[in-house]
Amino acid sequence: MQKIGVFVCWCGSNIAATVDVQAVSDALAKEPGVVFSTNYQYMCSQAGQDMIQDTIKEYGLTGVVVCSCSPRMHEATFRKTCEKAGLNPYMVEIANIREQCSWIHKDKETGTEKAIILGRAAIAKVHLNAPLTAGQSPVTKRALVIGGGIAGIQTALDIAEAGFPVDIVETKPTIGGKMTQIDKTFPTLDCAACILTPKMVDAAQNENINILSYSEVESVKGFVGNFTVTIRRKARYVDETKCTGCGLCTEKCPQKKVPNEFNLGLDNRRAIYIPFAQAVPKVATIDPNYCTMLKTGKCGVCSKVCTAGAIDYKQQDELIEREYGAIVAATGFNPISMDKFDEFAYSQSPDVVTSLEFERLMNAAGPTGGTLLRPSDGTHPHTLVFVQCVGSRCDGGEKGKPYCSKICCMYTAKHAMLTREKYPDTDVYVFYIDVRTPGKNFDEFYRRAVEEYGVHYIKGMVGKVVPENGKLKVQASDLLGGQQLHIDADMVVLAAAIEPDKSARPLATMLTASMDTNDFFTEAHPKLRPVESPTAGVFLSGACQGPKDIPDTVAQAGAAAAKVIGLLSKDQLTCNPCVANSNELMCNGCSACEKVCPYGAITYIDKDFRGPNRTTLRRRVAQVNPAVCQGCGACTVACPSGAMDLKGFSNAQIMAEVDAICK
Amino acid sequence: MQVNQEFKPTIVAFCCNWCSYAGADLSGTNRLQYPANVKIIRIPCSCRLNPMFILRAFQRGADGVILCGCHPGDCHYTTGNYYARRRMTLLFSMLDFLGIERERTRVEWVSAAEGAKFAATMNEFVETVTKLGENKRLEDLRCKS
Amino acid sequence: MQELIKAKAVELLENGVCDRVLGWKAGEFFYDVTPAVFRSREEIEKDFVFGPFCGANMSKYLIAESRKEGKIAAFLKPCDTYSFQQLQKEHRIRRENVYAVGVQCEGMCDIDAMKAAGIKGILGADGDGGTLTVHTLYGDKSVERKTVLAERCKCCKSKKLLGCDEIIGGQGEELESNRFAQVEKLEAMTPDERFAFWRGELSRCIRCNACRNVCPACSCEKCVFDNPASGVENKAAANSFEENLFHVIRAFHVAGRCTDCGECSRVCPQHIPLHLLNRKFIKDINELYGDYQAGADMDTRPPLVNFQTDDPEPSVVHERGSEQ
Amino acid sequence: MKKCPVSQLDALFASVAARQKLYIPAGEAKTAAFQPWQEGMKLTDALNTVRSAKDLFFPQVENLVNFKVTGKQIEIIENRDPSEPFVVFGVRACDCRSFDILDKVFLCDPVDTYYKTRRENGVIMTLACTEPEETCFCTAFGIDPTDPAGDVSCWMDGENLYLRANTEKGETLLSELPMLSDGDAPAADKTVFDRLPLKNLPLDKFGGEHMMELFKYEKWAGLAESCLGCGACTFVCPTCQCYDIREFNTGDEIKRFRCWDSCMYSDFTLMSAGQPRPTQLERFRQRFMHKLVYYPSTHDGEFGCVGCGRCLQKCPISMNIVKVAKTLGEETT
Amino acid sequence: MRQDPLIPMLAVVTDIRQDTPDVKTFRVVGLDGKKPLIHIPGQCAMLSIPGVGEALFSITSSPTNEEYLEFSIKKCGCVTDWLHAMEPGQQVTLRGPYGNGFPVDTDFAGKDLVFVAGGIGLAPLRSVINYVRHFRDRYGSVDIVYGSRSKADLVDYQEILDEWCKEDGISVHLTIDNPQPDWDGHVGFVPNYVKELGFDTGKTVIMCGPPIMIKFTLAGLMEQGFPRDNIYTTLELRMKCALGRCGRCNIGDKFVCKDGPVFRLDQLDQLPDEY
Repeated sequence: MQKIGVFVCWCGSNIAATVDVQAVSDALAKEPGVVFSTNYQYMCSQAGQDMIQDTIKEYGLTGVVVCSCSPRMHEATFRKTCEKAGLNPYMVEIANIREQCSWIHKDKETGTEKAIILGRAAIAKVHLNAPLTAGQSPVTKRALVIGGGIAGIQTALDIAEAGFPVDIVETKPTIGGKMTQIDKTFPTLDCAACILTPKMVDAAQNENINILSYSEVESVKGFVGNFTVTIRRKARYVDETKCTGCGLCTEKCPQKKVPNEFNLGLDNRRAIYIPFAQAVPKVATIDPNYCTMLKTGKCGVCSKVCTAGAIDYKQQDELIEREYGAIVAATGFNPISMDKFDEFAYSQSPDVVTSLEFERLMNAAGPTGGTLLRPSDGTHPHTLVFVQCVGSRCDGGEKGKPYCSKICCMYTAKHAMLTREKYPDTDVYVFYIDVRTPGKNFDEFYRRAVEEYGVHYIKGMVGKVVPENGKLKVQASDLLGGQQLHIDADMVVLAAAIEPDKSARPLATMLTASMDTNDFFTEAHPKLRPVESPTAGVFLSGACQGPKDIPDTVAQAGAAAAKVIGLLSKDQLTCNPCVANSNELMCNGCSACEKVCPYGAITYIDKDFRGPNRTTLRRRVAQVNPAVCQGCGACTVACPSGAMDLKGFSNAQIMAEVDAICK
Repeated sequence: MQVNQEFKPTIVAFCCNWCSYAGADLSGTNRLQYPANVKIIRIPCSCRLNPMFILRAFQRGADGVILCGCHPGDCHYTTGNYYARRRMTLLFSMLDFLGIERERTRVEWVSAAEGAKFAATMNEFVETVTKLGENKRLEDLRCKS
Repeated sequence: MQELIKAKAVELLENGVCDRVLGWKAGEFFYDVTPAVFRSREEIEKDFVFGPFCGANMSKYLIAESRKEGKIAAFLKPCDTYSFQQLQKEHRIRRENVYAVGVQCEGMCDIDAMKAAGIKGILGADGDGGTLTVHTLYGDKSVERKTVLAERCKCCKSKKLLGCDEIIGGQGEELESNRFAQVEKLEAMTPDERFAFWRGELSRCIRCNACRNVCPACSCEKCVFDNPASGVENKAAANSFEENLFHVIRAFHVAGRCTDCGECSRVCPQHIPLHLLNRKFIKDINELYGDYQAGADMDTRPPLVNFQTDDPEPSVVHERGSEQ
Repeated sequence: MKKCPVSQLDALFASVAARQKLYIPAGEAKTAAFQPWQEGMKLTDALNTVRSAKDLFFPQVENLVNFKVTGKQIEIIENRDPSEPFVVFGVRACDCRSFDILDKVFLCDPVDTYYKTRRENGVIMTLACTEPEETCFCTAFGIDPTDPAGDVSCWMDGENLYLRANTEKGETLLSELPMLSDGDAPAADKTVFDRLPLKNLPLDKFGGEHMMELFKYEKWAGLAESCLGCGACTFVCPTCQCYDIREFNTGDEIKRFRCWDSCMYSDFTLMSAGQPRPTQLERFRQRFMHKLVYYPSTHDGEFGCVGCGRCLQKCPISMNIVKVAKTLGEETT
Repeated sequence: MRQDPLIPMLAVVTDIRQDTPDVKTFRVVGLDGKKPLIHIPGQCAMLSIPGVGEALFSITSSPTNEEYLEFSIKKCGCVTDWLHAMEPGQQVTLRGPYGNGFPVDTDFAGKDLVFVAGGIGLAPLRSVINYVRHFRDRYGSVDIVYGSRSKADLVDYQEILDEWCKEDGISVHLTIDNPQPDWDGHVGFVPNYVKELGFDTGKTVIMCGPPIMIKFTLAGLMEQGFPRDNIYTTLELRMKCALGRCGRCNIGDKFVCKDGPVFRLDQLDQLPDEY
């Protein structure tokens, strides 16, 4: 018989407002095995924790039930509290009477009644709890960063600085990501390349960083501290170790009509190419979709001109397998496709461009050499219309995204400002729903655009853009002026919403990391654990977790790195003790459990058992490796004899909860 | 069908720790209301749900049982909910085969971000079970005195 | 057939292929044969029989017998061989300790079917062909063999002998079978009708455990229903809930592993059509996840420890139901 | 002796049922059972029911007592299943004899009041056999199936049901039935019983004096080897009375109940300290030793079997008391 | 409430004494504070905690104790675990007494008695020993051989030292399996010690202990020439009803709960060895 203490938390008024905490602690005091029951304003406060510890000692408690907020919030806290008082931390159960009771009910009577039942269920469970001791597993002291944009680079640099080896896997031929395509950065207007390329070089030169460009993660196995990752190194048909990046091949390649993705298809590149001058690694890559040699077997120009002999048409994809202790997802974002927004005539006129395309058109290294020219006729535009929130903040429907893409207001202000600065003869209109500028020096920046640079900010949505006689007829409403506007524009720039990179979803599946409905990675806790995924050992960096600007990204990248460093600096990890275990006396050895185990934690041995009349029976029985088992419980249901059970969530415990709830 | 105003069904919701329990928390955080008849039991993964637990719940007086887990493909343990999906499909089909109201059992995938879906699902499920009335076909009268 | 098998049994024993033979022993009447282990020519010549009442699935015995020292020869009918393979798959039978002789089968008879045909006081029967002459306390009667076949044999799924060391009576083929007809009939009923049907059947259950103990798939070292720690243990069904619980959980535990040998229904003293529960699972599995026959092969994953990412959602049950 | 035309059987049943609950053997041959009589219910064609009449006096599950536990306090709450007067019609001679055997177990000191109440409440109307099955061997135990005992004995020919009260309870019952007239049953034709194949079951060597010899008999292993350890034989047996006492926690109360158990079950004698009957051999032997040796040893040679033949029909592997008796009987003669 | 032998009475545990690390002795009285039932030494009673289970225990106290019953119980299963965890004041249910008990007033009368006990096996014998002590003049000499794994495992050690050892005409022979620092008594297994002590073969032997002890002690006694009809032991089997009906404790034509648990060796010889 356990001696159980019950501690009911008011959570200020969060619980106490809809749950009569006194009634709950009184009711639970009458439950079998409960020797102490009380309520307190903030159980998680130091005073509350002290109270729990004192009670454990005074009453010799063998079990503790805390009726409070979600166990996802403070289970760990209370476990630690009890451990300090000498009670096994797994003798603690939390009854969630805040998120799943007080916050969802308005009627105090109902809330109180439910809280008592939830408390009873927790008490019933604690009766069957057994002290558990966590095992240990070693940590592979190497990290994997998936994605080589600014987020990935910064994370890798920080981890490497702390002395741990780190691999960056980047699907493109070069690291750098979206930031390489950006011209200037807000609100300081310094050149993106100037601040990014040194970091890229740092990454390349850091002894602890190993860049696996033009590579993709193929599969992930294992668990925190012990991941095994298979990485596909795509064939680039150029020997990375030999290529000097001289670029001769990219000049001689006869296949000149390949849309240049670095410039978003605004110009062309060759079939063998280096994405841009500062690429890291600065190695040429053959695009197999366009290379005549690879497609027809005839050409071989690049091979002839390459003095280093780096060209290898026979190169194959290579799969490499590596061990990591931690994985950081930094898969970044993309602007959404404009297919569904043809009211802005994106598909009809080349002069309707997205903001990222506009970045390229303004960039000195871009297709126009930094001169703003209309893509259609190469003339200088005089009237520009910027449309905000294209695909952002769309509630419902399939057209856009429900969220705010966060960066558009600022980069549009930047674009408008830069346009007006370079070409004061232009008229610049910005149509917006709201202008959101919550950031250091952000609002000042925006106001400069309006006040100093004379950008016309108009609150209202653009209804339609119609290309007509070389002009773009923009129909819009001015909400403040209460009138319909018609503007004959030369160019229209769409602030396309951003969305997570398409590779994130399959990656999340491999990592068993959860995602939200928009395919952004879910953080373990939105406030308290913003850079960790709920899956232990998987961390989040940059826009894959949610829309971010560069400063936020870099900050989060550093935070993720700090978490990784914290993990890798441990020699041993404490395992989850809530693992499966097999009762050998009942095990049939049928292998059903082994088949459903996602971690390969179950093996079989032949073991001798005492049979009747002093005989020995040899039976095949399952054994669980507690360091590998993650405690999902799939095996417990696959097992027909019930030999397999899960510590901490045993059949008996769950059924006791069921009984208490249904009573 | 006439809805019995008095009848408040007992609903047991088994929620996987990683998605649906968090989703339930989120609906709390967002103060989304659903009836107090719903009581949640936390399990590590939807694949932990043994059919015995469901029958046990009905035996002890539950009128409806719902399992919530991560969306297929999003299981924290990679594949758990796929197994749960097969098991529950077959179990529910069997209960239906025995003539037990199929509407009393349900599986719903609720992610950690779907607080609203959780609340909506519970509201809807409670309504369905309330319409069905008391569980008579899978009851244990010993537990109802 | 009996003589061929007896000769083979003697041969295997005397050639040292095995040290014992699993077969059937004659009883008081012609129909009450008992599975038995024979150790000598004399025993075989005296008591070994094979006939239309050798219905027991011998694979169940091989679980224990194959763990003993020495090698046992077993005569297995087509249905037995499916169980035999399934049990090997689950590591329950040590194949190396078994010499399996496949025996072709014309379908087994059911003494209760004879009695249901109004024949009382049955003492014996003659005739190997289509018509049987039954000797009774009340004189001789004649009966068509096919009318007194066991229900399960009337819709035999396969005459294929799997994984045997040798075969007597020729290899057979998988058959077109309408074995799901009765399940379909039940599915077509309303839930209320189904509920009434199963209440009528299951309320007769006396929890003698014959269905469980005879079932080759129910070979657990310790059944959950015998284990006080399992939470479902019960010895006698106290009410309708426990009747349902036992049969649902038992069917669930053998789902995907049940070869549909029909032993559960054969042995039920109360004639509850328990095999329909198993068949329902088999039918669902076939329809939802693709055809699967437990025991048909040695390497496919059983459907309940397998999945496809695009498996139907559990709501399929609700949707299917609402089409009615 | 009284009689009643077979055509008026329904009226007779209705008349009995109007006074107290009436059970008659009804249903299809495969599933015949003693069922509460209802208008229009017909007697089964089967010779006997699947389960014996024992159920009505010693049900498979019955509540003993309830407990309520609050803190350190326990409250004992009466929870007997109610028992009211009833009549069971159509009990065969073999089943009727089983009550003699059960009575000796349950009514000896200290009396089992649950059983006793039902015995007192129940009126047994037996029915003589005319068409035995080949599995019948009650005659081997000295039972005359054509002249059954019970509170009221009945005979039926094509035209009439003849009734004879044997006890006061029987007298009272018959006196309350208006449709009865006087009449004697014609003499029974016993020739078919002489043709019963199992009538000469060798039972001379059984009983207490050969206990150890029979216990150690080596052929038990062969007899028991294919036993599945199920309880089919036990639960259809009219004389098996082993039971288990169990508890069910409803959450509010603890219900202590008794249910049938079988000595064939592997957990029957299992205890934390060990297992005195470790294999199916010991368990199988126990069942038959008890019926043929132990019980007679303490009950003046009366066997614990009535030859109803149910276990012959129901054993999944056709191993039964006849085969055991013959095998053991042969060897020791 | 209608009575039935299966319906228990209520009793309350008034005192719990920790005897050895795994044995506790429970003092039980009726709800009226009086001794709940009258018994013969060697008889048993069914104790239960509803919801946990019912189990048969031998009554350790002597019938001469007019105030209460005592049960010495070793922790070894579900019910005993619970009993060990409970606190005084706890109500339990009780029914009994069951079994035949020792023939203290017939066969033992006037005899020289040798008690041989091992471990918790002292529990049923303690009742007899204290009964014999109470009616000391009705019996001849009394020898008690008692052994355990260690000094700490000797049940009722204080009572043995304080009362039995100090009583005239009672010889107490204690032994433990392995030497330990604070033990100056005999060291060795019970069977060997019994042999060493070399009792007169005319004495009546009453034994209780683990099967292995019984087996070897018996072999020794046979060797020394003790007649089998002068050796008594008690059996323990699984029981549910304790009325000779449920069928579990059936050995041959005997039911341990009704016809036992005390058997003379020559009686046991007549029974199958299923115990």
